[in-house]
Amino acid sequence: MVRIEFLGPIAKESVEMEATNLKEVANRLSDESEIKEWLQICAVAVNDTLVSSLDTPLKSGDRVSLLPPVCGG
Amino acid sequence: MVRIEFLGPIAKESVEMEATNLKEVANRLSDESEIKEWLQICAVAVNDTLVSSLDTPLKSGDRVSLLPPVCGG
Amino acid sequence: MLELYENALDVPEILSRWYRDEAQNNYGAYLPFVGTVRDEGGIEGLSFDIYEPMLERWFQRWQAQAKREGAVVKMAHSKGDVMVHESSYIAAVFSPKRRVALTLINAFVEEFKASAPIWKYDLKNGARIYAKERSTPIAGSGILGETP
Amino acid sequence: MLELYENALDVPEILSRWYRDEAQNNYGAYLPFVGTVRDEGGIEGLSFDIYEPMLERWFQRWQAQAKREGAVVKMAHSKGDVMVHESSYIAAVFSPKRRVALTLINAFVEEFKASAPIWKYDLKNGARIYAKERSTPIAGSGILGETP
Repeated sequence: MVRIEFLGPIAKESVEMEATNLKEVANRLSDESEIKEWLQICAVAVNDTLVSSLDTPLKSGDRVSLLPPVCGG
Repeated sequence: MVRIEFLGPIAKESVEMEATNLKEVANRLSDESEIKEWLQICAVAVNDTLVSSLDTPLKSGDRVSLLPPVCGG
Repeated sequence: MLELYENALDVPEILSRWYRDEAQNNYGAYLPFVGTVRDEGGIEGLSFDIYEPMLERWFQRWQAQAKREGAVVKMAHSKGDVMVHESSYIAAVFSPKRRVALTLINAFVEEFKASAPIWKYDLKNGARIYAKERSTPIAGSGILGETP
Repeated sequence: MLELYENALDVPEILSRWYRDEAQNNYGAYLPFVGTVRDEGGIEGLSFDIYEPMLERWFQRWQAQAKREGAVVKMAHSKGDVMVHESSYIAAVFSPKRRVALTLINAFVEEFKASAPIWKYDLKNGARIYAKERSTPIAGSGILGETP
Protein backbone atom coordinates (compact mmCIF):
# COMPACT_ATOMS: atom_id res chain seq x y z
CA MET A 1 0.00 0.00 0.00
CA VAL A 2 1.13 3.57 -0.73
CA ARG A 3 -0.33 6.61 0.95
CA ILE A 4 -1.44 9.64 -1.07
CA GLU A 5 -1.41 13.00 0.74
CA PHE A 6 -3.09 16.16 -0.51
CA LEU A 7 -1.28 19.25 0.75
CA GLY A 8 -2.29 22.85 1.33
CA PRO A 9 -5.62 23.91 -0.14
CA ILE A 10 -6.72 20.53 -1.53
CA ALA A 11 -9.72 19.65 0.63
CA LYS A 12 -9.23 15.91 0.63
CA GLU A 13 -8.19 13.37 3.22
CA SER A 14 -5.23 11.10 2.56
CA VAL A 15 -5.99 7.82 0.80
CA GLU A 16 -4.19 4.50 0.60
CA MET A 17 -3.98 2.35 -2.49
CA GLU A 18 -1.98 -0.42 -4.13
CA ALA A 19 0.40 0.94 -6.75
CA THR A 20 3.83 0.00 -8.13
CA ASN A 21 4.50 3.27 -9.92
CA LEU A 22 3.17 6.81 -10.19
CA LYS A 23 1.25 6.12 -13.39
CA GLU A 24 -1.05 3.78 -11.51
CA VAL A 25 -1.63 6.50 -8.92
CA ALA A 26 -2.43 8.98 -11.69
CA ASN A 27 -4.93 6.59 -13.27
CA ARG A 28 -6.73 6.01 -10.01
CA LEU A 29 -6.86 9.69 -9.06
CA SER A 30 -8.10 10.77 -12.48
CA ASP A 31 -11.34 8.92 -11.75
CA GLU A 32 -12.09 11.19 -8.81
CA SER A 33 -13.84 14.31 -10.01
CA GLU A 34 -13.06 16.36 -6.92
CA ILE A 35 -9.32 15.95 -7.45
CA LYS A 36 -9.07 15.93 -11.22
CA GLU A 37 -8.50 19.66 -11.69
CA TRP A 38 -5.66 19.59 -9.15
CA LEU A 39 -3.73 16.92 -11.06
CA GLN A 40 -2.92 19.36 -13.88
CA ILE A 41 -1.26 21.90 -11.58
CA CYS A 42 0.25 19.90 -8.72
CA ALA A 43 3.86 18.89 -8.23
CA VAL A 44 4.47 15.41 -6.86
CA ALA A 45 6.82 14.25 -4.14
CA VAL A 46 7.62 10.68 -3.14
CA ASN A 47 8.76 10.50 0.48
CA ASP A 48 9.23 14.29 0.44
CA THR A 49 11.43 14.34 -2.67
CA LEU A 50 10.04 15.96 -5.83
CA VAL A 51 9.78 13.61 -8.80
CA SER A 52 9.34 14.41 -12.48
CA SER A 53 8.28 11.16 -14.13
CA LEU A 54 5.20 8.93 -14.05
CA ASP A 55 7.55 5.98 -14.30
CA THR A 56 8.79 6.61 -10.78
CA PRO A 57 8.52 3.23 -9.03
CA LEU A 58 6.66 2.92 -5.73
CA LYS A 59 6.97 0.35 -2.99
CA SER A 60 4.77 -0.43 -0.04
CA GLY A 61 4.96 2.24 2.62
CA ASP A 62 5.85 5.07 0.22
CA ARG A 63 4.18 8.43 0.69
CA VAL A 64 3.08 10.34 -2.41
CA SER A 65 2.36 14.05 -1.82
CA LEU A 66 0.51 16.40 -4.15
CA LEU A 67 1.76 19.99 -3.88
CA PRO A 68 -0.50 22.66 -5.37
CA PRO A 69 0.91 25.99 -6.65
CA VAL A 70 2.82 27.74 -3.87
CA CYS A 71 3.07 31.29 -2.62
CA GLY A 72 5.20 31.83 0.45
CA GLY A 73 6.33 35.18 1.77
CA MET B 1 38.54 85.17 -4.88
CA VAL B 2 37.58 81.53 -5.02
CA ARG B 3 38.25 79.07 -2.22
CA ILE B 4 39.84 75.67 -2.88
CA GLU B 5 39.05 72.89 -0.38
CA PHE B 6 40.90 69.58 -0.12
CA LEU B 7 38.64 66.84 1.22
CA GLY B 8 39.24 63.56 2.99
CA PRO B 9 42.81 62.32 3.06
CA ILE B 10 44.46 65.26 1.28
CA ALA B 11 46.60 66.81 4.00
CA LYS B 12 46.30 70.40 2.89
CA GLU B 13 44.59 73.48 4.23
CA SER B 14 42.12 75.37 2.06
CA VAL B 15 43.57 78.10 -0.13
CA GLU B 16 42.08 81.18 -1.79
CA MET B 17 43.02 82.44 -5.23
CA GLU B 18 41.83 84.61 -8.10
CA ALA B 19 40.38 82.50 -10.91
CA THR B 20 37.65 82.88 -13.54
CA ASN B 21 37.49 79.23 -14.54
CA LEU B 22 38.66 75.80 -13.42
CA LYS B 23 41.55 75.73 -15.87
CA GLU B 24 43.19 78.58 -14.01
CA VAL B 25 42.78 76.66 -10.76
CA ALA B 26 44.33 73.58 -12.34
CA ASN B 27 47.32 75.58 -13.57
CA ARG B 28 47.94 77.07 -10.15
CA LEU B 29 47.60 73.78 -8.30
CA SER B 30 49.86 71.89 -10.72
CA ASP B 31 52.75 74.02 -9.45
CA GLU B 32 52.36 72.62 -5.95
CA SER B 33 54.29 69.39 -5.63
CA GLU B 34 52.41 68.17 -2.56
CA ILE B 35 49.09 68.27 -4.40
CA LYS B 36 50.11 67.28 -7.92
CA GLU B 37 49.55 63.53 -7.56
CA TRP B 38 46.03 64.14 -6.23
CA LEU B 39 44.99 66.14 -9.30
CA GLN B 40 45.04 63.01 -11.49
CA ILE B 41 42.60 61.10 -9.29
CA CYS B 42 40.32 63.71 -7.71
CA ALA B 43 36.81 64.63 -8.74
CA VAL B 44 35.93 68.32 -8.61
CA ALA B 45 32.86 70.03 -7.23
CA VAL B 46 31.95 73.69 -7.50
CA ASN B 47 29.69 74.77 -4.67
CA ASP B 48 29.07 71.08 -3.87
CA THR B 49 28.03 70.11 -7.40
CA LEU B 50 30.32 67.81 -9.38
CA VAL B 51 31.67 69.32 -12.60
CA SER B 52 33.26 67.61 -15.57
CA SER B 53 34.95 70.36 -17.57
CA LEU B 54 37.94 72.66 -17.05
CA ASP B 55 35.94 75.35 -18.84
CA THR B 56 33.57 75.59 -15.87
CA PRO B 57 33.40 79.33 -15.07
CA LEU B 58 34.06 80.56 -11.55
CA LYS B 59 32.97 83.74 -9.83
CA SER B 60 34.09 85.37 -6.62
CA GLY B 61 32.90 83.45 -3.58
CA ASP B 62 32.72 80.08 -5.33
CA ARG B 63 34.00 77.04 -3.46
CA VAL B 64 35.98 74.43 -5.42
CA SER B 65 36.31 71.05 -3.70
CA LEU B 66 38.72 68.25 -4.57
CA LEU B 67 37.28 64.77 -3.81
CA PRO B 68 39.79 61.92 -3.71
CA PRO B 69 38.74 58.32 -4.49
CA VAL B 70 35.93 57.26 -2.14
CA CYS B 71 35.13 54.16 -0.16
CA GLY B 72 32.07 54.32 2.06
CA GLY B 73 30.42 51.41 3.74
CA MET C 1 18.51 28.26 10.65
CA LEU C 2 14.82 27.95 9.83
CA GLU C 3 12.33 29.34 12.32
CA LEU C 4 8.57 28.83 12.03
CA TYR C 5 6.14 30.79 14.16
CA GLU C 6 2.42 30.74 14.79
CA ASN C 7 1.06 34.04 13.45
CA ALA C 8 3.02 37.28 12.92
CA LEU C 9 6.79 37.56 13.31
CA ASP C 10 8.42 39.76 15.93
CA VAL C 11 10.63 41.46 13.36
CA PRO C 12 12.75 43.63 15.70
CA GLU C 13 13.47 40.64 17.93
CA ILE C 14 14.48 38.38 15.04
CA LEU C 15 16.57 40.94 13.14
CA SER C 16 18.39 41.93 16.33
CA ARG C 17 19.00 38.40 17.55
CA TRP C 18 20.36 37.22 14.20
CA TYR C 19 22.64 40.26 14.06
CA ARG C 20 23.99 39.62 17.56
CA ASP C 21 24.37 35.87 16.95
CA GLU C 22 26.66 36.51 13.97
CA ALA C 23 28.38 39.66 15.23
CA GLN C 24 31.70 37.97 16.03
CA ASN C 25 31.80 35.74 12.94
CA ASN C 26 33.51 38.24 10.65
CA TYR C 27 30.73 38.70 8.10
CA GLY C 28 31.00 42.07 6.37
CA ALA C 29 27.43 42.06 5.06
CA TYR C 30 24.08 41.27 6.69
CA LEU C 31 21.13 41.52 4.33
CA PRO C 32 17.68 40.61 5.66
CA PHE C 33 14.52 40.74 3.55
CA VAL C 34 11.31 41.33 5.51
CA GLY C 35 7.91 40.59 3.97
CA THR C 36 4.87 42.37 5.40
CA VAL C 37 1.17 41.82 4.63
CA ARG C 38 -0.15 44.67 2.51
CA ASP C 39 -3.59 46.17 2.90
CA GLU C 40 -4.97 45.48 -0.58
CA GLY C 41 -7.95 43.84 -2.18
CA GLY C 42 -10.04 44.29 0.96
CA ILE C 43 -8.29 41.52 2.88
CA GLU C 44 -8.09 41.42 6.67
CA GLY C 45 -4.90 39.41 6.47
CA LEU C 46 -3.23 36.36 4.99
CA SER C 47 -2.97 32.81 6.26
CA PHE C 48 -0.27 30.24 5.54
CA ASP C 49 -0.03 26.47 5.41
CA ILE C 50 3.48 25.02 5.43
CA TYR C 51 4.54 21.50 4.62
CA GLU C 52 7.37 21.50 7.09
CA PRO C 53 9.36 18.38 6.12
CA MET C 54 9.88 19.64 2.57
CA LEU C 55 10.44 23.23 3.63
CA GLU C 56 13.20 21.97 5.92
CA ARG C 57 14.81 20.12 3.01
CA TRP C 58 14.38 23.08 0.71
CA PHE C 59 16.10 25.28 3.24
CA GLN C 60 18.93 22.84 3.89
CA ARG C 61 19.80 22.89 0.20
CA TRP C 62 20.10 26.68 0.42
CA GLN C 63 22.20 26.46 3.55
CA ALA C 64 24.59 24.15 1.71
CA GLN C 65 24.77 26.47 -1.29
CA ALA C 66 25.37 29.50 0.94
CA LYS C 67 28.11 27.64 2.78
CA ARG C 68 29.92 26.96 -0.50
CA GLU C 69 30.02 30.73 -1.00
CA GLY C 70 31.24 31.35 2.55
CA ALA C 71 27.83 32.69 3.54
CA VAL C 72 24.99 31.83 5.91
CA VAL C 73 21.23 32.01 5.21
CA LYS C 74 18.52 32.30 7.83
CA MET C 75 14.77 32.28 7.45
CA ALA C 76 11.70 32.85 9.57
CA HIS C 77 8.11 32.31 8.40
CA SER C 78 4.63 32.45 9.87
CA LYS C 79 2.09 29.64 10.04
CA GLY C 80 -1.60 30.46 10.30
CA ASP C 81 -3.05 33.96 10.26
CA VAL C 82 -1.05 37.16 9.81
CA MET C 83 -3.02 40.36 9.72
CA VAL C 84 -2.55 43.41 7.48
CA HIS C 85 0.65 45.40 8.33
CA GLU C 86 2.08 42.45 10.23
CA SER C 87 5.09 40.52 8.88
CA SER C 88 5.12 36.87 7.83
CA TYR C 89 8.56 36.32 6.31
CA ILE C 90 12.21 37.13 6.90
CA ALA C 91 15.07 35.76 4.83
CA ALA C 92 18.61 36.88 5.58
CA VAL C 93 22.12 36.39 4.26
CA PHE C 94 25.38 36.93 6.10
CA SER C 95 28.48 36.92 3.92
CA PRO C 96 32.07 38.15 4.06
CA LYS C 97 31.58 40.54 1.13
CA ARG C 98 28.62 42.54 -0.10
CA ARG C 99 28.45 41.12 -3.64
CA VAL C 100 27.71 37.56 -2.47
CA ALA C 101 25.02 38.79 -0.07
CA LEU C 102 23.27 40.89 -2.72
CA THR C 103 23.29 38.11 -5.30
CA LEU C 104 22.28 35.43 -2.83
CA ILE C 105 19.35 37.25 -1.21
CA ASN C 106 17.95 37.96 -4.66
CA ALA C 107 18.18 34.33 -5.76
CA PHE C 108 16.91 33.04 -2.43
CA VAL C 109 13.83 35.26 -2.33
CA GLU C 110 12.91 34.52 -5.93
CA GLU C 111 13.34 30.77 -5.64
CA PHE C 112 11.49 30.84 -2.35
CA LYS C 113 8.48 32.37 -4.12
CA ALA C 114 8.63 29.80 -6.88
CA SER C 115 9.19 26.60 -4.98
CA ALA C 116 8.99 26.68 -1.17
CA PRO C 117 6.10 24.41 -0.06
CA ILE C 118 3.95 27.13 1.47
CA TRP C 119 0.34 27.96 0.57
CA LYS C 120 -1.23 31.37 0.99
CA TYR C 121 -4.84 32.24 1.71
CA ASP C 122 -6.64 35.58 1.78
CA LEU C 123 -8.60 36.29 4.94
CA LYS C 124 -11.66 38.14 3.71
CA ASN C 125 -15.13 38.52 5.15
CA GLY C 126 -14.43 35.77 7.65
CA ALA C 127 -13.40 33.27 4.95
CA ARG C 128 -9.99 31.73 4.19
CA ILE C 129 -9.58 31.68 0.42
CA TYR C 130 -6.66 30.00 -1.39
CA ALA C 131 -4.72 32.67 -3.33
CA LYS C 132 -4.63 30.47 -6.40
CA GLU C 133 -4.18 33.20 -8.99
CA ARG C 134 -1.10 34.56 -7.16
CA SER C 135 0.45 31.14 -6.66
CA THR C 136 3.12 29.46 -8.80
CA PRO C 137 3.12 25.79 -9.83
CA ILE C 138 6.36 24.18 -8.67
CA ALA C 139 8.62 23.28 -11.62
CA GLY C 140 7.54 19.92 -13.02
CA SER C 141 3.92 20.24 -11.90
CA GLY C 142 1.16 18.48 -13.79
CA ILE C 143 2.66 15.03 -14.36
CA LEU C 144 -0.33 13.33 -12.75
CA GLY C 145 -2.59 15.00 -15.29
CA GLU C 146 -0.69 13.57 -18.27
CA THR C 147 -2.63 10.32 -18.58
CA PRO C 148 -6.04 10.22 -20.24
CA MET D 1 16.31 59.83 5.98
CA LEU D 2 20.06 60.08 6.36
CA GLU D 3 21.53 59.50 9.81
CA LEU D 4 25.19 60.08 10.65
CA TYR D 5 26.67 58.85 13.91
CA GLU D 6 29.98 59.23 15.68
CA ASN D 7 31.57 55.75 15.79
CA ALA D 8 29.74 52.41 15.50
CA LEU D 9 26.05 52.07 14.67
CA ASP D 10 23.53 50.57 17.09
CA VAL D 11 22.23 48.16 14.45
CA PRO D 12 19.36 46.57 16.45
CA GLU D 13 18.06 50.00 17.44
CA ILE D 14 18.19 51.39 13.90
CA LEU D 15 16.73 48.33 12.15
CA SER D 16 13.92 48.11 14.70
CA ARG D 17 13.08 51.81 14.68
CA TRP D 18 12.97 52.01 10.88
CA TYR D 19 10.74 48.95 10.79
CA ARG D 20 8.33 50.41 13.33
CA ASP D 21 8.35 53.85 11.70
CA GLU D 22 7.15 52.36 8.40
CA ALA D 23 4.98 49.56 9.78
CA GLN D 24 1.66 51.25 8.96
CA ASN D 25 2.70 52.59 5.55
CA ASN D 26 1.73 49.51 3.56
CA TYR D 27 5.17 48.52 2.30
CA GLY D 28 5.33 44.81 1.54
CA ALA D 29 9.13 44.65 1.52
CA TYR D 30 11.80 45.98 3.90
CA LEU D 31 15.34 45.27 2.81
CA PRO D 32 18.19 46.63 4.93
CA PHE D 33 21.86 46.12 4.11
CA VAL D 34 24.20 46.20 7.11
CA GLY D 35 27.96 46.67 6.64
CA THR D 36 30.27 45.46 9.40
CA VAL D 37 34.02 45.96 9.78
CA ARG D 38 35.85 42.70 9.07
CA ASP D 39 38.90 41.53 10.94
CA GLU D 40 41.37 41.36 8.06
CA GLY D 41 44.81 42.63 7.18
CA GLY D 42 45.70 43.13 10.81
CA ILE D 43 43.53 46.22 11.25
CA GLU D 44 42.09 47.28 14.60
CA GLY D 45 39.25 49.03 12.84
CA LEU D 46 38.30 51.52 10.14
CA SER D 47 37.79 55.25 10.29
CA PHE D 48 35.61 57.43 8.06
CA ASP D 49 35.58 61.03 6.90
CA ILE D 50 32.34 62.25 5.37
CA TYR D 51 31.77 65.40 3.35
CA GLU D 52 28.29 65.91 4.65
CA PRO D 53 26.87 68.58 2.31
CA MET D 54 27.51 66.43 -0.76
CA LEU D 55 26.46 63.19 0.95
CA GLU D 56 23.17 64.89 1.79
CA ARG D 57 22.69 65.85 -1.87
CA TRP D 58 23.73 62.40 -3.04
CA PHE D 59 21.18 60.85 -0.74
CA GLN D 60 18.41 63.26 -1.73
CA ARG D 61 18.80 62.20 -5.36
CA TRP D 62 18.28 58.58 -4.27
CA GLN D 63 15.28 59.52 -2.19
CA ALA D 64 13.75 61.17 -5.23
CA GLN D 65 14.45 58.14 -7.42
CA ALA D 66 13.01 55.77 -4.82
CA LYS D 67 9.91 57.92 -4.54
CA ARG D 68 9.32 57.64 -8.29
CA GLU D 69 9.22 53.87 -7.78
CA GLY D 70 6.87 54.13 -4.81
CA ALA D 71 9.70 53.27 -2.44
CA VAL D 72 11.63 54.84 0.42
CA VAL D 73 15.37 54.65 1.09
CA LYS D 74 17.05 55.18 4.45
CA MET D 75 20.70 55.28 5.34
CA ALA D 76 22.88 55.42 8.43
CA HIS D 77 26.67 55.80 8.42
CA SER D 78 29.44 56.19 10.94
CA LYS D 79 31.92 59.07 11.21
CA GLY D 80 35.28 58.52 12.89
CA ASP D 81 36.50 55.21 14.24
CA VAL D 82 34.61 51.91 14.01
CA MET D 83 36.36 48.86 15.41
CA VAL D 84 36.52 45.33 14.03
CA HIS D 85 33.13 43.51 14.25
CA GLU D 86 31.28 46.78 14.74
CA SER D 87 28.99 48.14 12.00
CA SER D 88 29.48 51.38 10.08
CA TYR D 89 26.75 51.37 7.43
CA ILE D 90 23.08 50.57 6.97
CA ALA D 91 21.14 51.22 3.77
CA ALA D 92 17.51 50.17 3.56
CA VAL D 93 14.67 50.15 1.06
CA PHE D 94 10.95 49.95 1.80
CA SER D 95 8.76 49.24 -1.21
CA PRO D 96 5.28 47.93 -1.94
CA LYS D 97 6.59 44.88 -3.84
CA ARG D 98 9.70 42.77 -3.44
CA ARG D 99 11.10 43.24 -6.95
CA VAL D 100 11.59 47.00 -6.57
CA ALA D 101 13.26 46.55 -3.18
CA LEU D 102 15.69 43.92 -4.45
CA THR D 103 16.65 45.93 -7.51
CA LEU D 104 16.92 49.23 -5.65
CA ILE D 105 19.07 48.01 -2.74
CA ASN D 106 21.48 46.49 -5.21
CA ALA D 107 21.80 49.69 -7.24
CA PHE D 108 21.94 51.86 -4.12
CA VAL D 109 24.71 49.89 -2.43
CA GLU D 110 26.81 49.71 -5.58
CA GLU D 111 26.48 53.37 -6.44
CA PHE D 112 27.14 54.26 -2.82
CA LYS D 113 30.48 52.46 -3.02
CA ALA D 114 31.38 54.21 -6.26
CA SER D 115 30.36 57.77 -5.55
CA ALA D 116 29.27 58.70 -2.02
CA PRO D 117 31.73 61.29 -0.65
CA ILE D 118 33.13 59.17 2.16
CA TRP D 119 36.78 58.32 2.77
CA LYS D 120 37.97 55.22 4.55
CA TYR D 121 41.10 54.72 6.63
CA ASP D 122 42.61 51.60 8.16
CA LEU D 123 43.39 51.82 11.87
CA LYS D 124 46.56 49.86 12.23
CA ASN D 125 49.37 50.01 14.78
CA GLY D 126 47.99 53.28 16.11
CA ALA D 127 48.04 54.95 12.69
CA ARG D 128 45.14 56.10 10.47
CA ILE D 129 46.02 55.14 6.89
CA TYR D 130 43.94 56.17 3.84
CA ALA D 131 42.64 52.99 2.15
CA LYS D 132 43.68 54.31 -1.25
CA GLU D 133 43.99 50.98 -3.04
CA ARG D 134 40.42 50.00 -2.05
CA SER D 135 38.94 53.37 -3.01
CA THR D 136 37.21 54.31 -6.26
CA PRO D 137 37.72 57.59 -8.14
CA ILE D 138 34.36 59.29 -8.59
CA ALA D 139 33.25 59.29 -12.26
CA GLY D 140 34.88 62.21 -14.05
CA SER D 141 37.89 62.38 -11.74
CA GLY D 142 41.21 63.72 -12.99
CA ILE D 143 40.15 66.82 -14.91
CA LEU D 144 42.50 69.01 -12.89
CA GLY D 145 45.39 66.84 -14.02
CA GLU D 146 44.65 67.36 -17.72
CA THR D 147 46.73 70.51 -18.19
CA PRO D 148 50.47 70.30 -18.58
